[in-house]
Amino acid sequence: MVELAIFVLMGLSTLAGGVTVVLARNPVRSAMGMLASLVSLAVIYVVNLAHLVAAVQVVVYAGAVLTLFLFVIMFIGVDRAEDTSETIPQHRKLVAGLALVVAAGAAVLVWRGRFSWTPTAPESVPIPNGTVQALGGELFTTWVLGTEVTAVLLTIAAVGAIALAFHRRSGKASAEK
Amino acid sequence: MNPDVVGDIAWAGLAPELILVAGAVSLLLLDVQRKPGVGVLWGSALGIMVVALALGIWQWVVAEPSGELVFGGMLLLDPAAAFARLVVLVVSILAVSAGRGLFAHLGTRAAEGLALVLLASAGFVLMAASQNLVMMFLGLEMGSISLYILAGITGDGVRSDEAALKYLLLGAVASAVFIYGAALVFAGTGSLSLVAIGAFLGGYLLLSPAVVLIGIGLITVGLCFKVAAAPFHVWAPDVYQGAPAGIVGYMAAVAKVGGFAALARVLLIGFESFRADWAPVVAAIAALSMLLGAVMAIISADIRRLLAYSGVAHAGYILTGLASGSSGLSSVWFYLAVYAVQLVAAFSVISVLGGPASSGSDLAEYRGLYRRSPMLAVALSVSLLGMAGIPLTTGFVAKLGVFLQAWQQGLEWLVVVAVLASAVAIYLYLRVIVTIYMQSPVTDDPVAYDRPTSWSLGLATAFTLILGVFPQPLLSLVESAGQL
Amino acid sequence: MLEVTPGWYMTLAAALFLLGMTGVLIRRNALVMFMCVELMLNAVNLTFVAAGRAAGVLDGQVSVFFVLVVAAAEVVVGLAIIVAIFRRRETASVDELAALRG
Amino acid sequence: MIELPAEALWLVIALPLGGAVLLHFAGRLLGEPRAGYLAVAASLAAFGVAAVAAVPFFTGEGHPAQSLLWEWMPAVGASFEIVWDPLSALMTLVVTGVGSLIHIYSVGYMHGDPRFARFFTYLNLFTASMLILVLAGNYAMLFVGWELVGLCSYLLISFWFTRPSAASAGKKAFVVNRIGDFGFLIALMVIFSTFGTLSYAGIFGRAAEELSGWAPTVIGLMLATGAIGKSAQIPLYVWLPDAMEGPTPVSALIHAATMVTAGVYVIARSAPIFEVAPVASGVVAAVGALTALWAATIAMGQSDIKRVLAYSTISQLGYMFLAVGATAYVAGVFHLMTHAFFKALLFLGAGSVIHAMGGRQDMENMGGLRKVMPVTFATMVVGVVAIAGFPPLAGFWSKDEILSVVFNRGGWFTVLWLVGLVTALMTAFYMFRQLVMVFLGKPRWPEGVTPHESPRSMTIPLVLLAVFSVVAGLINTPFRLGLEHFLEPSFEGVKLGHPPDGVGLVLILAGLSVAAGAVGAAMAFFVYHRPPETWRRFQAGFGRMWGWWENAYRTDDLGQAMLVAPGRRLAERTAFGLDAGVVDGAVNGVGWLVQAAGRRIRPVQSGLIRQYGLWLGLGLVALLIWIVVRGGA
Amino acid sequence: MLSLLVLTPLLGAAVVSLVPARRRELFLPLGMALSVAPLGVAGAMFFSFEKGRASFQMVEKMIWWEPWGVSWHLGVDGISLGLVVLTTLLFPLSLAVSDSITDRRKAFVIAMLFLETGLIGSFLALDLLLFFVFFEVILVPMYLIIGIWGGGRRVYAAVKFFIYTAVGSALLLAAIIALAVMHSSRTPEGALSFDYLALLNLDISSTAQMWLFGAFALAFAIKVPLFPFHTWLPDAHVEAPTAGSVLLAGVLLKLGTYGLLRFNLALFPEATVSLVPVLAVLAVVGIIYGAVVAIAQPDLKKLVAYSSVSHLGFVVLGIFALTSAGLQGAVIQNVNHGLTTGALFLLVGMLYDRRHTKKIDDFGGLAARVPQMAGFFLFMAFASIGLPGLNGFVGEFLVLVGSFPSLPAPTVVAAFGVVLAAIYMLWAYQRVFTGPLTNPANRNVADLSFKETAVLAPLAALVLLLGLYPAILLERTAPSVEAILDRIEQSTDYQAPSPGRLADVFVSTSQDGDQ
Repeated sequence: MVELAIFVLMGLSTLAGGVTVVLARNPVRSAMGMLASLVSLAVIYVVNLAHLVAAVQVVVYAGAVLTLFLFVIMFIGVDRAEDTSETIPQHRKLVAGLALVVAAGAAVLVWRGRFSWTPTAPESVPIPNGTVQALGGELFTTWVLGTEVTAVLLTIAAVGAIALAFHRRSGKASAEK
Repeated sequence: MNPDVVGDIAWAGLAPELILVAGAVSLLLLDVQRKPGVGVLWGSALGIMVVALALGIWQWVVAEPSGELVFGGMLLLDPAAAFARLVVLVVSILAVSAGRGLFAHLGTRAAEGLALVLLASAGFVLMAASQNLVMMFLGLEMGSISLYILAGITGDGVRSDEAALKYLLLGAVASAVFIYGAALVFAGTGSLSLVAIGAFLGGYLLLSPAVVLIGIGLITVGLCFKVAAAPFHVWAPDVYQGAPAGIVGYMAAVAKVGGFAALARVLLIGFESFRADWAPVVAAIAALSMLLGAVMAIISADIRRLLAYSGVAHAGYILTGLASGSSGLSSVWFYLAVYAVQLVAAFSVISVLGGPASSGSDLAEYRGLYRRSPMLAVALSVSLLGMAGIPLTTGFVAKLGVFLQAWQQGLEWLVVVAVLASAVAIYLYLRVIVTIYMQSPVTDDPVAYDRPTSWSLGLATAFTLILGVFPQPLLSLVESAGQL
Repeated sequence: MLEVTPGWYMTLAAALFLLGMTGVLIRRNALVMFMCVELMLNAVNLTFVAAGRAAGVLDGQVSVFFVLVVAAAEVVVGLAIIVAIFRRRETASVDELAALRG
Repeated sequence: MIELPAEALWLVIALPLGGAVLLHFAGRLLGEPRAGYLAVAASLAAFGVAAVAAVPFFTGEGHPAQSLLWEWMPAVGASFEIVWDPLSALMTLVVTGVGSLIHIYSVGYMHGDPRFARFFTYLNLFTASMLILVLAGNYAMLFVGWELVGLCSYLLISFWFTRPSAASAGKKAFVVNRIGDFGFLIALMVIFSTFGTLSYAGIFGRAAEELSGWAPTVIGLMLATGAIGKSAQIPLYVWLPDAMEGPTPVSALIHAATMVTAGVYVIARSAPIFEVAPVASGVVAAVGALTALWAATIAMGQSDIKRVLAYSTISQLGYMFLAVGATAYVAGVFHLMTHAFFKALLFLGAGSVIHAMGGRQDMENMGGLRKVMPVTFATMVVGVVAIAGFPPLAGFWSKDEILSVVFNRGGWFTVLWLVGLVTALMTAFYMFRQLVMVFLGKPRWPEGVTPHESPRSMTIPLVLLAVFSVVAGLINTPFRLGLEHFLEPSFEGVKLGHPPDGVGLVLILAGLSVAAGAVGAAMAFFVYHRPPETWRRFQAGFGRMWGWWENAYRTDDLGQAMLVAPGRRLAERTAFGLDAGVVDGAVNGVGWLVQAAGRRIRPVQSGLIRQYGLWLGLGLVALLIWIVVRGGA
Repeated sequence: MLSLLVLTPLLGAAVVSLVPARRRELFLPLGMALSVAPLGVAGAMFFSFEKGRASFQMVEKMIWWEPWGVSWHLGVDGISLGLVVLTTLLFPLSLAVSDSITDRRKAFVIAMLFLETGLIGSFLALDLLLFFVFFEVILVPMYLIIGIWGGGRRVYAAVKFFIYTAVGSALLLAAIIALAVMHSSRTPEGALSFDYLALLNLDISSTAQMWLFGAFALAFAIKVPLFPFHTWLPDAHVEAPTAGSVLLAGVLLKLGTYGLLRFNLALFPEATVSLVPVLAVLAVVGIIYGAVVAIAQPDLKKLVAYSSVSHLGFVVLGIFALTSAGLQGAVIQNVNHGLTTGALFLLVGMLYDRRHTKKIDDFGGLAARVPQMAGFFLFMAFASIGLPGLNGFVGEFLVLVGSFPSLPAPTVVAAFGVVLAAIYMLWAYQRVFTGPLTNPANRNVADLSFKETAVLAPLAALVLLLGLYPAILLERTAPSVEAILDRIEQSTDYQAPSPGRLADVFVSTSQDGDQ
């Protein structure tokens, strides 16, 4: 009962946020929309017993990533309304058609109950509780390699950011050499 | 599986990649500590890769990859993975040794560039080795993101930026598609491990496999994007054209190796029991890629776009081998190996001619190349003839293997399409050869290139020709790599 | 009284994914496009969580971490590129980046 | 008396052939006149050998003999084998005999020509080829000779190749002959597929029983086609008049005495086949008669001394065809022989006249040559009388035999006989016309021409030939059929056509033909022994007809308009329209299509990221729909 | 021995590549010397060839690409013998007349030697894949020879040549693969095999035979070239340098007819028998069409090129006549055409070197200036017209007389080609060599040099020899040809008409006439 209410509310706000992201003519608005959907998703995670994930969602996404977005938006100063009129001929129509087809297809699948799957956990199986301890155990045993790789990934990101964003100066430097 | 203590993890199985990563990091540190000359960095990077290769060979020969699951079942170190590793490393070595000019051009960012190359190689090897969808995704991203950066790294030119952004944006979408597919499969089967998935799907009869099917579809699309198979290839020509010449060959080659290795794993281990469902799709993609690639390549005036489209066509040939199931795997490996080498060689020539950081190389610049530098002309034309599949080059052996497999698996129509497409494709390679040999050069000044480049080109050419006549060693190699 | 099955969540996720996809296709501001990609990834995460819950394993939730990190990494690099481009030519509209074609 | 085995007969061919080869390589060194002498020697030697080998047949104890030289194309039963029987012996003697004389004559005639040696090379080669033809024991080998003589005639007609007319005449001759050979080839195909061999020995014996249905007719007609080409019969005679572009000895040897009679020889040789192919024989006879008349009319209108002879040759060949067509093979061969003598004589005479007139051939500008060149005149008279068929000269006997045989066949052959008779009249007319115009009357020579008798080397052959023209007829008279007995072995099992029995009828027929000849001769004499105005009036009497005759019925223009021009147009259309346009166009069209397709697809690569995304999306959705629907979900 | 034969030119190429490129004057002599070696080997092979044996001789076999059962399998029989010798003969000659090649001689010589290896190899290969490898690899050097050292539109011609042939061979490859797979599915051990002898024992369903025959036939028809696939030929010939044309006409085209004979007939007897009409008609059309088009050509080289189309039509006709005589004719005509047309192209090339034009109208009356050249030209012209006593006749005659029993109507039409041949050849000769010498440019044309005579003389000698004593070749080819014919007769209900039975045809027609 409660879950249903939460699902409906949060689901709607998630989608609403998403729609804002897509349609808002001002990037900042989009960011805000995104914030909305992120947070609502976090709530949904909680409902699904993914506590840590929910937390991380709020901290990392809403905290770090989105801030980064906003920072860049401000930095390059496009925080003004852009015209969203389509310039590529027929583009919107095609996209809309595409979206409709997918939606319809999904609807049909859902309606015919095809969008479900076999391995539903029998009642006996305890619904996994995404506590820090549980997840940590997973992350550092089975998934240790993944964890390592994430480190590498972040390194790459950092290196990339440096390499790409510094190139003005160093580009000149190399030109002077 | 599921070791409780980090201690008893089989690190050895991953030695080459660890070397690469460690090497990359140490390169960066070295760069930060005391700025060494490009030569030092380049040389040490090369050294690192050679060591990695040595370890990889050691893996192959001594440790004999028996296909055990390691790292909590994340990786499946089987011959295929080991072979992919060898190919990736060889390609990287060839590319880097020919690409010194590029890193010299990068100046202070040489270290970053080299590090990224090392990391990308490691990433794609991981991708090829992993049998867990999420792990695969991580490897994929580790490689791809590095490539995105490399595409835009010179940053002196609108086109490279554009290339980088295109690659990144579309790549991100494709990755999202891929991982969404993984999520759906996970939903459908309750597992992320391909082996388990395969066992599950083999065991159960899903009454409503829609979720799994869509998952398969999404994963296939995601990977087809990475290997630039039609109709998911649109990014390739632009990126190949815009990215710095010195790195394009590497980008294209490793991405294809990793992508196809992953594709093979997913389809043949994970979804073997759904073969009836995906095989026709793959075959269709293959046919479309071969035809579209050939046709588009014919009309492109920029040699890089031309090679990009031909790459699309080659993706089609490889998919043909894939469509013919696990028996076709060895031919796929052979094809990948030889094509990767040809690709790198061709782009090395391009980067020598257009300058390592250049974006775009008009075919007109190649007029009379033979007169300006016979060595480059021969190297380029040999790899082109190889791609065209002229006998006595590895290209022909590769095509033959693929076709044989496909025909044996009852894909006659696909083979016919393939041979016709290759006949058409010959024309575009001839176009280049015509310009190289039969037109008078724009300038007569000879082309300068350093010794390593000539070594790498020489190696690649020899590889293409010698293995084209006596492919036996490589054939027996892929023979074992072909077993799942 | 109907009870919320994971299917519901997945449907929601699918909708979100589609939304994000559409956004990528119709917005020409690179930043917003990235946000849309983030939406898609969030849809993936939702799917993982719901599916993991249904399957009774933690893998789903674990995966979310990795997806998240990847997303972050992509964003960092992407934003770097966007900044670089913006420095060069005062725009974040991808439509103006069509020099490479044919 | 030496016995010469048939095995040695290859010498007959080898001698002139060797001469040719020797002259080809050493001709320049030998130079004039030694080259000529060598050629003459070779030819004479061949004659000698042949004569010796032929003796047994004269004495009557000779038997036909075969000798295999070497296997050529076993798969089609083609081999180089020589058959030596009276017929080939006779032909050999004629060829080598007349040939030698003409060789001798040429030594004088070709005096001073820069390519003197080359001429004799060809002449010897021709002799050899002709001998291959007549000695062949096998249709394949026969065809070799058949084509080689064609080659030589080509070479000799266009001997003075710097003259465009000569060059094209040579080509014309060869091509027209080829059309005949086309038929000949088909004949050989049918023969082979019927008998499984091409060797006379394997064919003639079995012809009677094994040939059935249409086969013999087809073979006969096709052989006849070949013969028509070679022997210049309607409609393929057009090449012969042009062939007069060649040096006169050539005209005498090839286009009068020997080569052109090859057709007759082949038909006579193939008698066993024609035996069972009456239709074919009938056609041959009809063609012969028609040609005889047709050519004779043209001959009357000619004023070029050599063209008259050319058409008369065609006409005489028509007689021979008439004969062999009427199965009077002996008569045919007989006329062939006599004709060889007197026609060679006439040509050589004409040649000597032309020589004297400094190369002029137009009879209008001659006349009164009797005094300046008596020998030539005398011999020419003999020749003319002979061909006009006055007894007791050669022409009379042979022609008369032909006519009487034809008459004896009765039925529609009577018509042919009538035609022959008329032709006889015309023959006499145009020959005497020529004689009178050239030798009698007042000189009408152009300025600066001082005729003179020709040198010894030219007159001696004339005299000898004249002698033959007188006596040759006597070997086969109704009173003593020597030739027929002589040739018997060659025509075993062949029912020969014969003159009517009963001396009375024979005499009547003879009388008729002689009378015809007399009338013709008289007309010619009375008209043309008068000043030119008289001729004009006379000719005007024939109205437009004469014009047709003068222009040889304008067949050349006709051929040009009907065949050559359209043919060339057709070829050009095919080459530049069909081939370059359609066939090749299709090929290039495919290539163009591929590129066009590429250009149509190109806009997809708009460079716009969002559009690329759209393509990805489309592909994705399409794929999903397919896989899901197919997956039955 | 055969491997040696195949590899000698390759070694030669290696030797040449060692010579520094600046020693330009060395290359042609060196190349000639090196290409004489294979000629010697071929000669040895020819005379050590055992007459009266149908099976392959001097066979050599080594595993090559083990997993697919591809083997280095060489052997020679009557069908390939003549062609191999012809190939080895033409190479030194065409190198001898390549003085006009001034640019990149080294590359030229190397390309030539590669070409030789490829050609010899494809005639000797007894493994279908090996054959295909050679067959395809030939394209590259030939393409370079045309494209680099050719005339004005050389690139167009070269590319057209390459693509056109490649398209054909693409399907050929598919068909070969199909055969190999068939072998693996039909044999117990299920191994792939491309071995010719092994594939001969395969029993293939008649429908499959149709498809495979089609694929093979297309590839070879393009190579021959058979109407309507011939249009690459004139372009290639006109643009190619003399050596290129000589080898193209002399040898490359023979690959087509050779392939038809060796593979189509032997491997797909049923299809052959049922498709005879198609190919016979195409061949005949080609004979007439080629001749007619040749008549109108203003370019001497093009004329000879089209004459090749016509002549090879005879070969194809002979092949599909499926009679002993026809097949023998085809085999020997292959060689003959190589000699005569090769020589004609040599002569045209010599003319071109002197006058730098191939337009017939630019010549005229040359015989007065260059009697020797005119003589050779006329000789060869008559040889190709099919004058008895010269080789051309032997082939044509065998083909015609041999084909008539099985294909009367087409053969009769084909025979008319003989007339047309006389027309275009003699007309060309007339316009080039006879008549008054009008064009002043022709005034000072030099006659054949000693070397040129030395190049032409052996060809002329062979033309004469084969014309008068073809047995030297026939007695070696006949058994193999018979073998193929037997094979067809055994595996189908076809019976080659034994001569002497044709009269029935006429009898029957006459009876039909009666009814």
